[in-house]
Amino acid sequence: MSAAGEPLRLSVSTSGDIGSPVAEIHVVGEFDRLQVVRFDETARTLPAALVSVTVDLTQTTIIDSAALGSLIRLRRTLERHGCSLQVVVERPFQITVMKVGGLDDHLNVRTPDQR
Amino acid sequence: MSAAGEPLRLSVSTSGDIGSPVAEIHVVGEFDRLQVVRFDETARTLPAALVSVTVDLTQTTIIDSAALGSLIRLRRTLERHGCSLQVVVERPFQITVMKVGGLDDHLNVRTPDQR
Amino acid sequence: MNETVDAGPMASVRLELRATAVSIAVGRAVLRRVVTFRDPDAESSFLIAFTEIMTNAVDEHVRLASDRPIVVEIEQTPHDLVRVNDSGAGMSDESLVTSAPDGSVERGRGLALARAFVDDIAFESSPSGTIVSLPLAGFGIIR
Amino acid sequence: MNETVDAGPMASVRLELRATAVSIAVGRAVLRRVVTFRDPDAESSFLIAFTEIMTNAVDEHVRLASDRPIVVEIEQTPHDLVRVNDSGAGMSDESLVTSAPDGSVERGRGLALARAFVDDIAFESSPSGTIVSLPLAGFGIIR
Ligand SMILES: Nc1ncnc2c1ncn2[C@@H]1O[C@H](COP(=O)(O)OP(=O)(O)O)[C@@H](O)[C@H]1O
Ligand SMILES: Nc1ncnc2c1ncn2[C@@H]1O[C@H](COP(=O)(O)OP(=O)(O)O)[C@@H](O)[C@H]1O
Repeated sequence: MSAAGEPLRLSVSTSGDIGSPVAEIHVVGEFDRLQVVRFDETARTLPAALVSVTVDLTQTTIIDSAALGSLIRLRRTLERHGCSLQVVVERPFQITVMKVGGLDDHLNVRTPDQR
Repeated sequence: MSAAGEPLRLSVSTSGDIGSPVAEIHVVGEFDRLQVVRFDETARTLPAALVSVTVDLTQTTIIDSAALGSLIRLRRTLERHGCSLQVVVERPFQITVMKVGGLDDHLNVRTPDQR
Repeated sequence: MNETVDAGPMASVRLELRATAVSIAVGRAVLRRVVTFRDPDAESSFLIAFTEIMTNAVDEHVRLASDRPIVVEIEQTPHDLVRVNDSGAGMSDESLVTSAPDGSVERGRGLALARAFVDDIAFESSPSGTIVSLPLAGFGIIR
Repeated sequence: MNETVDAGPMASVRLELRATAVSIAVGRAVLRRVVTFRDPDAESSFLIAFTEIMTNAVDEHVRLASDRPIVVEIEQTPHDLVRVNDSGAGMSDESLVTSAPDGSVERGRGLALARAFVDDIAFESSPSGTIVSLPLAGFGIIR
């Protein structure tokens, strides 16, 4: 796959105490409707025992409204298991997307220095 | 510049004895007509005292006929200074371009294991 | 001075795309190649607005099962701009003014995002389709 | 069975491009997005053939100072192929058969490269323009 395709890259890492595991999903590239399916699938593979999930969007180049919908679905699923979600953004456009989307509070949005 | 632009990247390094310096031009990405101007400019900055120049094309994704024209011009210029040229290719399409272009001998084409 | 009946000044690029999600990524790939953006943030901001407008055009064609193409024009005259033309049924006045929902609602943020990023976005909508203009001023220039 | 006069089956993507070097890179960017290539070597091989054909179309439009667009169509029916249409004066029979020069001649390798990479390349040339078809079979498929 060439660089021009700039596909979404997703990586999931888990850490934390045995009793309170946490996971981080790292999203790189274009997080848009075309890629939302893969994000949703990845989110479904998260272990149910997690106490906290962080989605790191600092290396995305696109975050569209379909991606926001996907994050809202993730928060809903995690909530059912008593797991918290936080979303990390850094670049100005990423901060704008969360603010305009009205999701700063709902998705617990942070910048890297606030983590 | 985004990854999708996939611009040509050029780097020039010189080495060798004081009396017989050699240079290597490393070309990465799309070596096409749009980029030939930059290659020609870079070639013009080569010191006149060189005894040998190697153009490493192993990391190109495109080599078109305009790029071949540029390499032929480079060889002509170097020849005037008594400097030899060799061109290194590796991937099948790169080998095909040189063969079909009829340039294996003229540009002293090598694969990395033959250097 | 010969007035021509057709076309007018030629677009730098004119794209006819099917109503699929891949087409949106194709549009972005072309814009990245044709436009020199001021900086990466300007690039992402403009391309998100473009993505939302394309998404709405695709949705509208899918809703109507239209097999007509969505037309994207990248134009240099008189100002650099990108125009997205669909053959849908047009936008309601309501959809033109509604702002983004908050909290847990999954949809309805597209136009709010497009507007937030591209101030001077302009909509021309009729029952035979919608034309959305996204001026490039402040974001970049067409090569 | 309603025969339509215009268009025929819609191209996956139809591009109208100005006769500039940037347009060639735009075409490649679109192909990379629309086609899933078998492997990186198939991708480079096909895109070099495409590049040479586009370069010739651009040269021909520049030679004639034509302001008409070069049209690139990426089509799925009946076989996946890419078609480049120019509005030039057509190719001479001679240019269709000449092989690549060797040694120190700077130009004249374009068609030889295109042919070497895409065996089944087809040319339709008339005094009102040239259509070159590049079948994708063996290289990749349209998404
Ligand atoms: N090009 C269009 N043609 C017709 N209707 C449109 C178009 N663009 C937007 N709309 C209408 O405006 C509504 C709001 O769009 P948007 O803010 O992008 O949110 P969403 O697409 O998630 O519903 C759409 O649901 C649709 O009804
Ligand atoms: N689309 C075209 N329209 C008109 N003439 C063409 C076209 N494509 C190729 N030719 C002719 O064929 C010749 C050989 O083309 P090519 O092998 O690509 O080498 P080059 O472009 O370097 O001369 C061109 O110089 C031109 O005269």
